Amino acid sequence: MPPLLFYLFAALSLGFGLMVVLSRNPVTSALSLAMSFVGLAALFISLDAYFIGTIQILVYAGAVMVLFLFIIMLLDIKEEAEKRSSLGAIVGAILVASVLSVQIATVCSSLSHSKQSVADSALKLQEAGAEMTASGKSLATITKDLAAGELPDTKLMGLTLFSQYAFHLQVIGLLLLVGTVGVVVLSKREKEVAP
Amino acid sequence: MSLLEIIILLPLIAALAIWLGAPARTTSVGVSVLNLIMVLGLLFQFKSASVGKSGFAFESARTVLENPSISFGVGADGVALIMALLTVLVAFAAVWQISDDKPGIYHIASQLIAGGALGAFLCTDVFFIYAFHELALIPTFLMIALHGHGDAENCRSVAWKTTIYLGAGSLVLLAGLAWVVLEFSGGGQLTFDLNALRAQAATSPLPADKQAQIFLVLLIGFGTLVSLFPFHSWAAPAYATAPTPVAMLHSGVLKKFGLYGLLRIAMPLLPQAIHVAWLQEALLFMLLGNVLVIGLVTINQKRLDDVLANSSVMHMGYIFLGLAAGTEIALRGAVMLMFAHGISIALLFALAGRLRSQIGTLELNKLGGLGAHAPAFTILFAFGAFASIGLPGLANFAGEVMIFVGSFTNFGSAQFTSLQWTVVLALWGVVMSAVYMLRAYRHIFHGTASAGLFMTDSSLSQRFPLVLLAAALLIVGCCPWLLLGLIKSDLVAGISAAAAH
Amino acid sequence: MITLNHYLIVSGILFALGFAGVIARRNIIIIYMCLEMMLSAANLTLVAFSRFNLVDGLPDYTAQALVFFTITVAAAEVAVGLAIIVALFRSKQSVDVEAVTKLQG
Amino acid sequence: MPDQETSSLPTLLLLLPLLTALVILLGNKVLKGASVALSVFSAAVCFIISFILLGTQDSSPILLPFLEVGKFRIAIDALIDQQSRGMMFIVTSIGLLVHLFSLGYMKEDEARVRFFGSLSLFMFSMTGIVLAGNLVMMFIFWELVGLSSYLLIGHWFEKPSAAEASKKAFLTNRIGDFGFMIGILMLFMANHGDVSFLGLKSSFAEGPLHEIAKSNTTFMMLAALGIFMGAVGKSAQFPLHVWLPDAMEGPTPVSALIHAATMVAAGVFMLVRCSFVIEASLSAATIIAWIGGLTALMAALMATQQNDIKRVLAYSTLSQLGYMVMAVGLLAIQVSGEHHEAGPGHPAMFHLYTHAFFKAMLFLGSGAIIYACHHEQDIWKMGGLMKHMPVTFATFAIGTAALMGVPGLSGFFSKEAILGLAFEVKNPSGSPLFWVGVGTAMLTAFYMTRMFVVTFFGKPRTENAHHAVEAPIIMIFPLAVLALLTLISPIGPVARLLQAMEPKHAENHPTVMIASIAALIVGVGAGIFLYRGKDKDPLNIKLFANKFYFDEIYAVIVQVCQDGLAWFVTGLERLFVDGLVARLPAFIATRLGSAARVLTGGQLQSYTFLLGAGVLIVIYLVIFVLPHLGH
Repeated sequence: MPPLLFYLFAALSLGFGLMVVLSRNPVTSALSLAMSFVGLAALFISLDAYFIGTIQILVYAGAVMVLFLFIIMLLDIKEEAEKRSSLGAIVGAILVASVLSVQIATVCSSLSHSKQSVADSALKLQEAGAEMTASGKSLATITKDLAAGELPDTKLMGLTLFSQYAFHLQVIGLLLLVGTVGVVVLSKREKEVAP
Repeated sequence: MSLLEIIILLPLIAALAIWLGAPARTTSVGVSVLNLIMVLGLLFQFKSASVGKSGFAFESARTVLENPSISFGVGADGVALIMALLTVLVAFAAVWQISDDKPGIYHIASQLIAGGALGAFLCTDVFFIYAFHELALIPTFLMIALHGHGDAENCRSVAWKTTIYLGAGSLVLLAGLAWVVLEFSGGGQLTFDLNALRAQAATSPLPADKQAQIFLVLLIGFGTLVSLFPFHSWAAPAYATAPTPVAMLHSGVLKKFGLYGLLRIAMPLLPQAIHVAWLQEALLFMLLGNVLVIGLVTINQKRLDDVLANSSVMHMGYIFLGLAAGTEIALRGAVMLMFAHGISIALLFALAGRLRSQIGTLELNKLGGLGAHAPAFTILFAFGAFASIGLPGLANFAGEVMIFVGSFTNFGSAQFTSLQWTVVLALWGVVMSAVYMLRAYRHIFHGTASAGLFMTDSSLSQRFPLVLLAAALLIVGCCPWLLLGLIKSDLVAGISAAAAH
Repeated sequence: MITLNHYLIVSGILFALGFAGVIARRNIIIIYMCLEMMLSAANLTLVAFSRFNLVDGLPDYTAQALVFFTITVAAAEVAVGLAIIVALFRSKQSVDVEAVTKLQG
Repeated sequence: MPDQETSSLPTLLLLLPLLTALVILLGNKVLKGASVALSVFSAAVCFIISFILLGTQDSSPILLPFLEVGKFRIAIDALIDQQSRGMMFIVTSIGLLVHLFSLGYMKEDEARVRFFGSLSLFMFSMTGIVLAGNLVMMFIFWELVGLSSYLLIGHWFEKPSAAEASKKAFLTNRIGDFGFMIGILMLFMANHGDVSFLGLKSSFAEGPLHEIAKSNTTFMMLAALGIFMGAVGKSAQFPLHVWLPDAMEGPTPVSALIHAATMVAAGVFMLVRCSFVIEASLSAATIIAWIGGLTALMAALMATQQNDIKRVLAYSTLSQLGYMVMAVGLLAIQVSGEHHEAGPGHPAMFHLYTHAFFKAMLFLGSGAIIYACHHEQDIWKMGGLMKHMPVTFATFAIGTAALMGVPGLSGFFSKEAILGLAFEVKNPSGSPLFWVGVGTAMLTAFYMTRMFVVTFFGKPRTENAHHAVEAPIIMIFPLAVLALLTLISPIGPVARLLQAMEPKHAENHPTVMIASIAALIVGVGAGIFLYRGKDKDPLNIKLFANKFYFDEIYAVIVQVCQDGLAWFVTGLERLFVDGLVARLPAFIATRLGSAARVLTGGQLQSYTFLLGAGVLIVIYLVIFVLPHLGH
């Protein structure tokens, strides 16, 4: 990805992230968050994580944000519903955020391979495909794609999830089920009290 | 099991028994009577009892810990026996006058305080002295909070104030005691045994200035417990709020623990401290605060319980004066006054409690004319009031005059030192105490009673223990040599002798 | 050139932003959004490392699987959390965190 | 071991009234009327014992131990000498007569048992003062007479005025005792712990106190003034005189016994006992003489405008006490300033004795009048009582004459002795004090004439006075006895006792004689001239009638200095002591607490912030500090 695009999407992500924090209106915040996630998804894709980027948009920017907006509208939260934050909280927040950023930046810059660029660690698709074929662990569709010099991202993801992490995947499914049930229970109105 | 141990533990066992369901009044009064008899028996035996090298009679000890050496050691000398007598007398009167409609916790608390006080007075191990005193304090706090007079909010806040003050005082005291134990533990092992500590103090005394420093810490610690100015402001509200038996026991008995501790622990171990000029002057300054400032504060009070509570704080100044003088006469006078004040203030609090329960108010302006309705009550009150004024013939006078006389023993001199000036100022306090006591007496008993606000005498059996207290005041007041003969033990003499070196 | 460092710093800043929002904002829904933001920032770190730590010449899909799980869990969490917010709103008539001080020790 | 023979009588004398008082106190309900009889009986026995004592030798037995610590001891001991024997006789004889009189006077009082109990307590305490062989013992009984006086003044305590008066008396005495105690302590210190009168006396003659008296005059003066302050309180000298007129709220027999004849004279008695202390300091002696003179004159002036019969007598008592104190001071001036050898008697004691009899009689006579007039005390509501109460009239006349100093009566001799002393003293204070004495004598004649004329002559001015009848025999009898004693005091056995106290003067001063007789004539003449046949007071001097406004001034002083200060100090104590010792730490603790509240305030955001801060610190430590620790 050209640096320009990276900076564009990074700015998109961070700028709208800032909007989320600063906006007085919850709806603005929610929409800003969606935009921020779009930028983030672009960054994912720039890292060759097409599947993750896609579901980032599908799940987050699509489903979750809609849910947020829905709730905001359901509760009919007005802009002025929120009191101004106390000065202490704002100062504390800025302090923590800036110090954390500086710390993270310092730590990251001192990592051994943090100076690598994408080009420095280029994907070796053919070699990988050859090795997979040799070991016989992989599926034909994947090795065929690899041999063709394409990254079968979704297929590899599926392979990882359904072979290596199959059990975990089922647990996650169960979790979602429990979540669903929980939401239903929580949303159920308490016993009507006669007015 | 030695008799002293039984005397200490009996009230505690009684408290436990009442808690477990024994009939409260019977058990409590029975134990008090039993203790009274035993202490009186000890008093008569004391003259013939064999006194150990340390001045204690009836000694025994049970080792609890080897290193640091802690043992449950008991022993009594004259001073301890006088304090024990004070305790059992006041405890007897206090539990007797608890009326039947009060819950059992009144008896439990009273017995715990009595047992704790006895333990503190009769133990010869610093650890147990301290522990028993703390044991006695806890029910005091609880009773003020749970069953105090006035609204619950006030009780809570007063209880907290008392707890914090006394807790802080006890902490300072703990630090001071720890210092003492560290300084005086000989032979490479910590010991809490008072006799061992005293032996060590006698063989290798500390330099006078260091003694004074340790003494100051102990003074602040013990002083807070005795409401030494300026650490006194817990005392007046606490006594005014505490339920009657607790007020009697705490102001009469438990408060004396601080003074007793100074006499028992601080002064024998640090005999020269009080003669170090800066310490003596600091103490004189503080006790003048007790006498003069609190005296004036007392004059300003409008309710009987406040008057009594503040007067109790004020009179501590005189006992401290006896300690500050440090001479034999003054120290014995201090012991005498501790006893006398304990009896008189307990008597007054008991009467105030009865007044409150009968009439429902202690506002001096609303009372009046009781002298005509309740002559016996009046006479008893007069005993207490005139004793605390320091009328000759009642016990307080003997103590006070000994303290004053004992402060004027730089014989042949025609110059006043700070001690003598203090006495002159403190004597004005005697006038002030007459002012507030007579004012209260006049408001309560003279004049005519307002409609509905009068009372009648209680039955003979109800006032029996109070008569006992009044009789003790009179007997000791007329024949102070009876008590003085008891202090043949050399605690007091030893302090002044050691200081003379 | 865009290096790993760039991604990590973007992720860190996004995380810090989210954290600041959690501290500073009082509207519980926005706090929730900020939390999502922080999760996503963490995801970015994971994906970046997966891309720059090649396994046999391919991105590390274990990391990406973790991201997948995270997104799933986050989705479930959002659903439950929002349900809780709705329930809270019913009882407090407010989405202000000041109104919720039951955590008081 | 005390001598059995010499100590048994004083011990009995001391303990009998005490036992009586205790029995009455304890057996109040059981004994009832019998306790009254018991009290009178014990007074009679005391009188007999003191009569026997008159014939005994001087001795100083120890009666009971009191305090004993090491070398130091204070005992209840007695000093039997001429002074105490004479005083004892006065106390017990008047005491017995007052007991008898009270039988009649208090017959209808419901609380007469309490009254007689208190009287016995008084007899006990007064005996103690008289017998006392050392200062501490004297102080003990000094306070106890204060108590019995308190009880007796406040006998009718339902009356607010009586209650206030008793309180005032006790407190004023307490102020005096404050100084007394300081004086005792100073002597105690200077004399190596010996405060017995004999020990002090020898020490003043040649001993440590002799040295101090020469080397440290300030100390000696303060000690003497301290002792004197006790007398100022008890003998109601200026400026502590205010309690005595108010003490008239007590029953009249009490006024006669305690507030005229014995207790108030105890101050003078004590000063004479301690005369060696006063003699050691000329300045103290001068102050004492002047205070006595001032009191005598001022009280006489106040007496001229009083309308209450008892108050006139009370101010007269004040005035006569002032006379005695003046005599004490003058004699001390003479002894110390002019190195004059003190004679065997003492004019102050002599006047005390004579005064005791006639003043007690006057008070009892006024009691009889008040009784007859149904508790009316205003002389302007009496009048013409001569016809109705002849015996009272006669005895009252004798008493009045004695008080005025009519030649031939006891008062004349004792007053002469004092005036003669003042005349002899060459100190610059002597002459003015002599004229003060003469002026007082004139005023005395004047106000006594005024009272006598208004009460007994003229026409009855009210119904009560009209129907007045002579008091019963039980009350008349003591009056008659006292009148007899006053009359015969120049002759007979009583005279021997009294004359023993009369100072022997080398010469009689004609000036003194002339001055005192002139004062008498002027006073009586003016009294008769002004008051004969009057129904209203022709004079109206507000200043005197209102007692120089002392009560008002003192009320303000008490209010400002005591109550105001008390209020102020209470405020300060609340503010500063409570504030600094309790509130300030409490405030800091509260602040710290509320700071710590953030930790557990339930605020989600503060938790988050702390979480963040914690994370930052952990990161800092782990990443930035830990790796560098090793180096």
